[in-house]
Amino acid sequence: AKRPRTITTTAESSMRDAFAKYADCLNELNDKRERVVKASRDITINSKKVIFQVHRMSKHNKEEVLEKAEKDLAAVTDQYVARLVKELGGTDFWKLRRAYSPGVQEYVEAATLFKFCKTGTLLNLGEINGILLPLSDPSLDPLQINVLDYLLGLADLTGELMRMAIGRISDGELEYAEKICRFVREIHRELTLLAPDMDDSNEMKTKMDTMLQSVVKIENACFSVHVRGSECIPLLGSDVPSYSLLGLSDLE
Amino acid sequence: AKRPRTITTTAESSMRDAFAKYADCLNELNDKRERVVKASRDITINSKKVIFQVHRMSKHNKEEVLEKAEKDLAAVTDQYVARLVKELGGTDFWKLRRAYSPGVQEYVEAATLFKFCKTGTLLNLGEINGILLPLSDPSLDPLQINVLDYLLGLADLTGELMRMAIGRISDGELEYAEKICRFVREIHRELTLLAPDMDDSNEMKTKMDTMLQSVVKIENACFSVHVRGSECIPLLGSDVPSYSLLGLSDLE
Amino acid sequence: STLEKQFEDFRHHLEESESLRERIRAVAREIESVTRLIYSCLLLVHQSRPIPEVLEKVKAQISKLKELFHRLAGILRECPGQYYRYHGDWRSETQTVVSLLGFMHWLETGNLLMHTQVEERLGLKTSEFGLDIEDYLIGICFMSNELPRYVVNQVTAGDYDCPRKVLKFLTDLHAAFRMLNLRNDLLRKKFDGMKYDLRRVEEVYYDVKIRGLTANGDSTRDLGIQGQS
Amino acid sequence: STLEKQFEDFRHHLEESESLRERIRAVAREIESVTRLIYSCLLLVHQSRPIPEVLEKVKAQISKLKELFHRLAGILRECPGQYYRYHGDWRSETQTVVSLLGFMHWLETGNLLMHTQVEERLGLKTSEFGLDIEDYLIGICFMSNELPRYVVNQVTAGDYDCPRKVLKFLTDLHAAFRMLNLRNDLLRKKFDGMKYDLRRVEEVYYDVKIRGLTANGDSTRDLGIQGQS
Amino acid sequence: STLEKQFEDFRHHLEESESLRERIRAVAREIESVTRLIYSCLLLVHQSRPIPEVLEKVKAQISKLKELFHRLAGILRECPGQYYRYHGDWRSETQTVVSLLGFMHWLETGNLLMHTQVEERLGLKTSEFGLDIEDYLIGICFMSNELPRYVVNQVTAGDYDCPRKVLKFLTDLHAAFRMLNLRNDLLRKKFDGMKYDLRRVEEVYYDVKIRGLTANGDSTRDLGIQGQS
Amino acid sequence: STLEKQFEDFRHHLEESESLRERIRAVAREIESVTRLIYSCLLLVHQSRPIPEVLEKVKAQISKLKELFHRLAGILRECPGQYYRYHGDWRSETQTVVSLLGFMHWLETGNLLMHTQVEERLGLKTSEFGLDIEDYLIGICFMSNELPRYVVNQVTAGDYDCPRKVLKFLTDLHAAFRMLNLRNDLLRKKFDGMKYDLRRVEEVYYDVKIRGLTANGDSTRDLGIQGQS
Amino acid sequence: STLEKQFEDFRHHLEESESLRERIRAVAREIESVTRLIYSCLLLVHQSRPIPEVLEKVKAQISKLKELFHRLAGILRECPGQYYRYHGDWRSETQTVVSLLGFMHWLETGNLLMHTQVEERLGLKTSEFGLDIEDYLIGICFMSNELPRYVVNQVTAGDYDCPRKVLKFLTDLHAAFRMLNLRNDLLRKKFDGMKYDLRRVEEVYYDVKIRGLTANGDSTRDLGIQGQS
Amino acid sequence: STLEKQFEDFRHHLEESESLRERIRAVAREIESVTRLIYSCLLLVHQSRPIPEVLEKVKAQISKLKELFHRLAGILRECPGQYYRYHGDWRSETQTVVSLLGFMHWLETGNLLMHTQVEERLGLKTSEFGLDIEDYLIGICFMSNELPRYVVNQVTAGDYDCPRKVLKFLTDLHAAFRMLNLRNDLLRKKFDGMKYDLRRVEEVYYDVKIRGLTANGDSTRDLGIQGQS
Ligand SMILES: [Mn+2]
Ligand SMILES: [Mn+2]
Repeated sequence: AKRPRTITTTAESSMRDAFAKYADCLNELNDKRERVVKASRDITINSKKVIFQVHRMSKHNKEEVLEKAEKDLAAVTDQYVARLVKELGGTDFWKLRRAYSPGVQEYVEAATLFKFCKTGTLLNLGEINGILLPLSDPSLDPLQINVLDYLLGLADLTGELMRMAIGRISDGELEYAEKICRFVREIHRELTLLAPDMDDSNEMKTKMDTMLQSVVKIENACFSVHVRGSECIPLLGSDVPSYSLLGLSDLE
Repeated sequence: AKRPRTITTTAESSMRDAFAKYADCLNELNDKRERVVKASRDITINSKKVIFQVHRMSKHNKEEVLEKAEKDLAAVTDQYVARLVKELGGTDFWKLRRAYSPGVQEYVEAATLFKFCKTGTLLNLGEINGILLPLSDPSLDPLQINVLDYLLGLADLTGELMRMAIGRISDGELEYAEKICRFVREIHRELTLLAPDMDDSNEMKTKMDTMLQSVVKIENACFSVHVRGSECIPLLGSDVPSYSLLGLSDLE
Repeated sequence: STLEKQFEDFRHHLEESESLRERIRAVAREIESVTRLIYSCLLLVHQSRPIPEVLEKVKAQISKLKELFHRLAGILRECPGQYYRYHGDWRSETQTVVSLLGFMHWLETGNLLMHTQVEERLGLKTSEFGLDIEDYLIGICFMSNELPRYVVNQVTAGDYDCPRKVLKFLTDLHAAFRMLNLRNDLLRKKFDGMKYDLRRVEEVYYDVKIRGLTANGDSTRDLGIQGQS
Repeated sequence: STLEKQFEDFRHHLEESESLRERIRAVAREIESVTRLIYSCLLLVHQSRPIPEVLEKVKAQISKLKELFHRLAGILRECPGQYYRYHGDWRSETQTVVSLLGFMHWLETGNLLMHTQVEERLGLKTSEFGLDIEDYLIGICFMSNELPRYVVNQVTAGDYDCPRKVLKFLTDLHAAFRMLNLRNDLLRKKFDGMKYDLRRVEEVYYDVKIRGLTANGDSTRDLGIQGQS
Repeated sequence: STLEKQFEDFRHHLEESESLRERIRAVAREIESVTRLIYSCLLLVHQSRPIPEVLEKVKAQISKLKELFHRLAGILRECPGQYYRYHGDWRSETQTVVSLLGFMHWLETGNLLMHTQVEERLGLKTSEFGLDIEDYLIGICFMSNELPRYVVNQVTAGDYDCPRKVLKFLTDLHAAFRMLNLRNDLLRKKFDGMKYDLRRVEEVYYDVKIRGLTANGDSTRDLGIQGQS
Repeated sequence: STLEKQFEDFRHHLEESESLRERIRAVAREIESVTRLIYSCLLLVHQSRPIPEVLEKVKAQISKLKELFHRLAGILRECPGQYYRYHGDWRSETQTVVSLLGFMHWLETGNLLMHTQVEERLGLKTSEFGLDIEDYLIGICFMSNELPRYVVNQVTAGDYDCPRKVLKFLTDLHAAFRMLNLRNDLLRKKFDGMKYDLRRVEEVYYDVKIRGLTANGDSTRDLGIQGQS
Repeated sequence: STLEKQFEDFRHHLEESESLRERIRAVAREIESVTRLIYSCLLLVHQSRPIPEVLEKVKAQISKLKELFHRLAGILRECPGQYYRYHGDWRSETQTVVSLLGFMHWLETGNLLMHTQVEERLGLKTSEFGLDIEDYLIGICFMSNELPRYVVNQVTAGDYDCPRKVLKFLTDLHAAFRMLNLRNDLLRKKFDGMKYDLRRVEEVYYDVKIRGLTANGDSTRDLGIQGQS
Repeated sequence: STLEKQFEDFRHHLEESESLRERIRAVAREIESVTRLIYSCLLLVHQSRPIPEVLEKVKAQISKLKELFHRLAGILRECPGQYYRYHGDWRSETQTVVSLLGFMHWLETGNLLMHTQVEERLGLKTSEFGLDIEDYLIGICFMSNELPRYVVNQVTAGDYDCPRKVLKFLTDLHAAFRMLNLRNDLLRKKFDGMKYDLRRVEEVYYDVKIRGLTANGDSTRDLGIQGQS
């Protein structure tokens, strides 16, 4: 055969050149996506550890537990979030958002949970992004967590706070539980206004349902303590201090 | 407060010791699972690249394309599968199967596709496992791909072979396409017998449906070439060579 | 052909695996059946039947369990390294076994039955067939679910010291669980549930305490939970 | 409070984002409307209307498209770095645009319209608002879907040289696509579809060839469709 | 042809079967309507209306039910051996009937309505159209679901002896069910639900007991559940 | 041609219909936005903010709603007889409106807001644009879902008389709904949910009652539900 | 009470609405039954039975359809302004009716059956009960789905002129539909399907043409397709 | 007590029923296993293996099937009148059996295997254990699904007369099914699928016909479907 196909026309060869370029672009993007996914998974798993650490808090060991949590959280930031920042370096953050969003949400969850337990306040998006700023190469756009991932992380936070509240009541810290209740209600109320405006509101809608359940669980727990504490017991009179209930310090 | 809780009973402290041990076990397992998932993802993405490389084959460049594919496949084996083997090192392979199964299936898909294109035969499970053997630390149980992952990978192979068959017909290699057709039919027939016996037969059931569609697509393509090639054209007589049809060598 | 030969081998392999699984399932069904019997007996403690009497009735069943786990281990010895391949076929039954053994042990001693102790009782210690740690932990969570009910019924029956003891136990258990880092899986869900058990027991403790019902008499005598100040 | 303040800010942000998206969607709808018109015109080539005449009718619309993409770029300039946040709102329309421009270019020149050429025609070149490569590639796949139909109708109308030309083009295009490594996504699915387009064109080429209908000379000149026997 | 002949036969067969099913469904719908009325009446016991008054209002409906089951039996007599073919078309309604009759009987006598008693009341005894045992058991489970609510409302209304009685009944019922070896089906699921009813009633009994609200002052003595007033 | 003429007419028809629908949806979106604001205000009652204060904040929004429904009525007046053609485009928003108005009215008066009252408040009375009855009923069901949470939070805040009042209201409402013969549709499903609200409120009332927390000290006497202040 | 009064009214309202719906559905079921018969007959054209003979058999059924639509109109006259409330209960049957009438008309005349013609044939013209335009259009799309099969079978049976006629008709119909601005709904989806019908008919025309099977006998005269020598 | 007595009886009843079901399922599993073997043999006809050879291989399995159905009938004889109670446990396997027997019969004779013939082959004729008509019909639908693939492969193997014969068969079968008035159930769905099989076979026949590939050279004459050899 004369193999005429080896003599390619200009159009054909320029097409091949162009597609070689496209192939490079796609390969590069896919490889980067893969690295970002991995970084995100690392952030997730380590943020979860921070959350569990915070849950180890009880009436008597608050400082030490939170101190360790703070260190762990800093390690997540410096080690894993920093790697995500490096992997993303310079890309359009929105392009690969689905690849890193789960990790970032979990990080927000961990950071805000820690902050609330430490100070009783909400860690703002601006504050988180302030922490991330030094991680970025100054010559590139710094990675900034977007509002959506922040809010999605916040939605998950309420679930952790619910667990925290139930635990606090068990520990006799009723007022702490009530503080959580107020805080979670506030977040729920604010998110009720925001949720339908979010870019992909379905994911948030599911989380809102779970959140309402969390609020109700906390409220029911507070109700339960309250009615018990208010019970009038004619037999005994009122010499029993009715509100210091449920402290376990006198268990033994 | 007298903080009596710091004086723990024996039972309590032994419980704490035991749970510290449990915590270590769980942490270790989770970390390992995470590493295995990552290794599996790497195998997947690189096996896919091998598959695309094989698809670059055409009538005129078979040797060079397959040579490159062979090298790429060897790289996947030596680099990524070897890492999976290392990460798994010594664990019960079934325990973490769900973490690495996707990668192994894709690897099977790539290896068997390459082998079929090179020799026209099916790469056996024993042969693949033979390739993996040297990757393992001789002191540990070697990683052996199990029958299930092999069969699941084989099921996906038929999809790639369908694409290959359509391409071969376009390239005028009708007999190659018919060879694929026979091969895929054979696999389909064998798997029809095996599929319901597999450990989790639902995953396989879905793949069987897709596989039957692939078989039918190849058969329809062969049918189409056949009826065209057999058409009797009374106007022209039979001086047109009716079976060398569709070769593109004379396009220009 | 080699192709046919290979698939023929696979068929043998899968059929053997299937028959193995069938045998495992048969044993698991028997285990399930025994645990139902045990649970039926243990339920009597909610009706304030004396603990020793209840435990006595149950103990015969334990040796049956041991025997069944022995058979399970025997079957799995036929396919070394595939413990986790078939794990799903007996794990929920095993979790129930753990919860029952744990409950019995607690009724008897007031302490937590350890992982190694479960293995001992089921005769798993020596063989390579062990008890998965997550199964153990989930079983312990199931056990914890039984405690609020027990406390309520004990108080109803006049045992006012019970809440304190259970509360102490559950508080320690909960604290121990908090040492674990869990994934979002069944174990985490079950552990979350333990918080509610703890709260319910506290409420009962409070009810009893606020009425001064713990003050009088040593109700500790007629109970199986001893050795705890 | 700061908490309320923050959420107030978020609300502003989300509302602005929503209104931006609304404006993008409005433009996208207009693009869609223009592409429908263009497509309606281009369909006439299947009825063998002369290509120059058809293209002439279409060209007025191209400047409209350019204008619309200019507006899109303008909107996106308001939110730098968020191109991909809103990408989903115009990408399928853009893919259609690519397929139509590509088809027109091919009708005119017989060549593939390159990525940079599309950007040029839509006036995207200078701004930071570019054409996503995957969108370009998917658009090209859509274009390929139109070719078998075109060939069939051309042959019906007596243009027997058309299959050869299309086959050559499509073979080269397919070979070029094979250079890419794709994920299991829309692009891969569309590319798989291209194989079938190629096969269909080959079949037509074969039909024509086996009947010796390509024999008579330079059908390359009389593009457009004239009287048939 | 034989083919046509065969399908002609099939058509007759399918049409007859369809019309039979339609008639069965019509009766089932009427049964459903009557059970809604009965349930509406029975709900009044939660508002502490006197039981005899409530039952009086309901009784007129029972004869309607009997009449409807008589019609059902009549229809099924037309297709002997096919009871279970159409069973699905009336079984959920029948389960509701069992639950209502069972609840009424319990309100009146404090006892469980037996399977044969249900058949009697529905006039099924003599005919070959009987009450499926699983339907009976599921109906009884539904009845049990109503009890916790009843107890809560009775205590609210000042009837402090109610929990003890209900607890006794439910404990016995639960123990009886435990004798059965249930498959993993609807019945098993419903029975598992009964555990929660039992637990809730235990809790109410606990609440009443710990506050010394049981009828005869010296509440600590008459533990256990003895002869019911 | 007549064919072209016909499709030309259709085009006009479809475009008009589409633009009408677009306008309806725009209003519906605004309604949704207002209801969201109202809802987030009303949530404050769970935090025991004084009802008059909360209602005061909300009232400004009601006139906005009225205005929006006026616009809706205006649009629908353009297409007489087609109320139900576009009904799906605003019905879920309307149901939410009903639930919010109903909740506010109940907070203020303790009574159910009637269908005609809703129409009045939304200014629908005079026009031929009315409130669909099923929408009203579904809205009322949604309102009922809010009550258990409200009761719980009121008791926590020390209002021990609230459960009794809510229970009375919900029992009556539930009984009224029972009069309806509902199909197996959304309304039926929502109504079935009301049962759980009722049960929860009963439980809260029980909790309060058994602890002697009802308003006038001598709680054992005034059992049952009597005339409401 | 007013509450009871209101719900009493609702009950009447819902029951009336339900019974109306039931009657509509009964008619719709009968329409469905008639369309099945008609479709069965029309299928014979695929086996090359003479068209007049086939149409003759069908015509008796048309008057039945007319009668049924008369009854439907009668029912809807009872609830003025609520056509669209119950529309969903008969619309899919009506679409089928349109498709069958349209196919018959096309077989007879080669032309499209107009919207007004459908109304005439169903006797809807005079009453206020009309044929919804979208239902008409969807029905026409269904009709188009039948054409490729018809063409294939006609060619198999030796009618080589059929593809040309059908292609002309379908091209025009498709062009007419293109004038409409469709929303993303069922109609749009069905119309998108028409493209495949068109493509298939083009292919059959191609097959016939390339084999020179149209050459003999100028069947071109008695047809609507001109301008092609 | 009577309660215990009753539940004791229930236990017996449920256990017997369960063991019966277990035995039925064991047989059904064996049937499934045999049908899988048969199916994998029959797949060889797509590879143009000679039909007699293929059928020969299969025939040994048929007697196994017969034996298994004999066992099934034996089990069901133990519980007269409860055929339909356990029907669900073997029906899908039976449908597969029908489809395979039907396909074999058609390969051998070109005719439809009748309902009575299936009963004969499975030895069901004499006993009171028959073949449910819907199972037969569904099985026949499954068989029809195999035909398009068979036709395609036969033509590829050079048997150009096959499409005509299959088309004739399938057209008749489809027409026969059309006589039935099907409910909206599985059978209806499967039958709707048959339409696509018919359409596909028509297309294959068309492809063969238009290329003049039918058996007897002068293909233009014997159009239409005539008597089959
Ligand atoms: Mn979380
Ligand atoms: Mn693949």
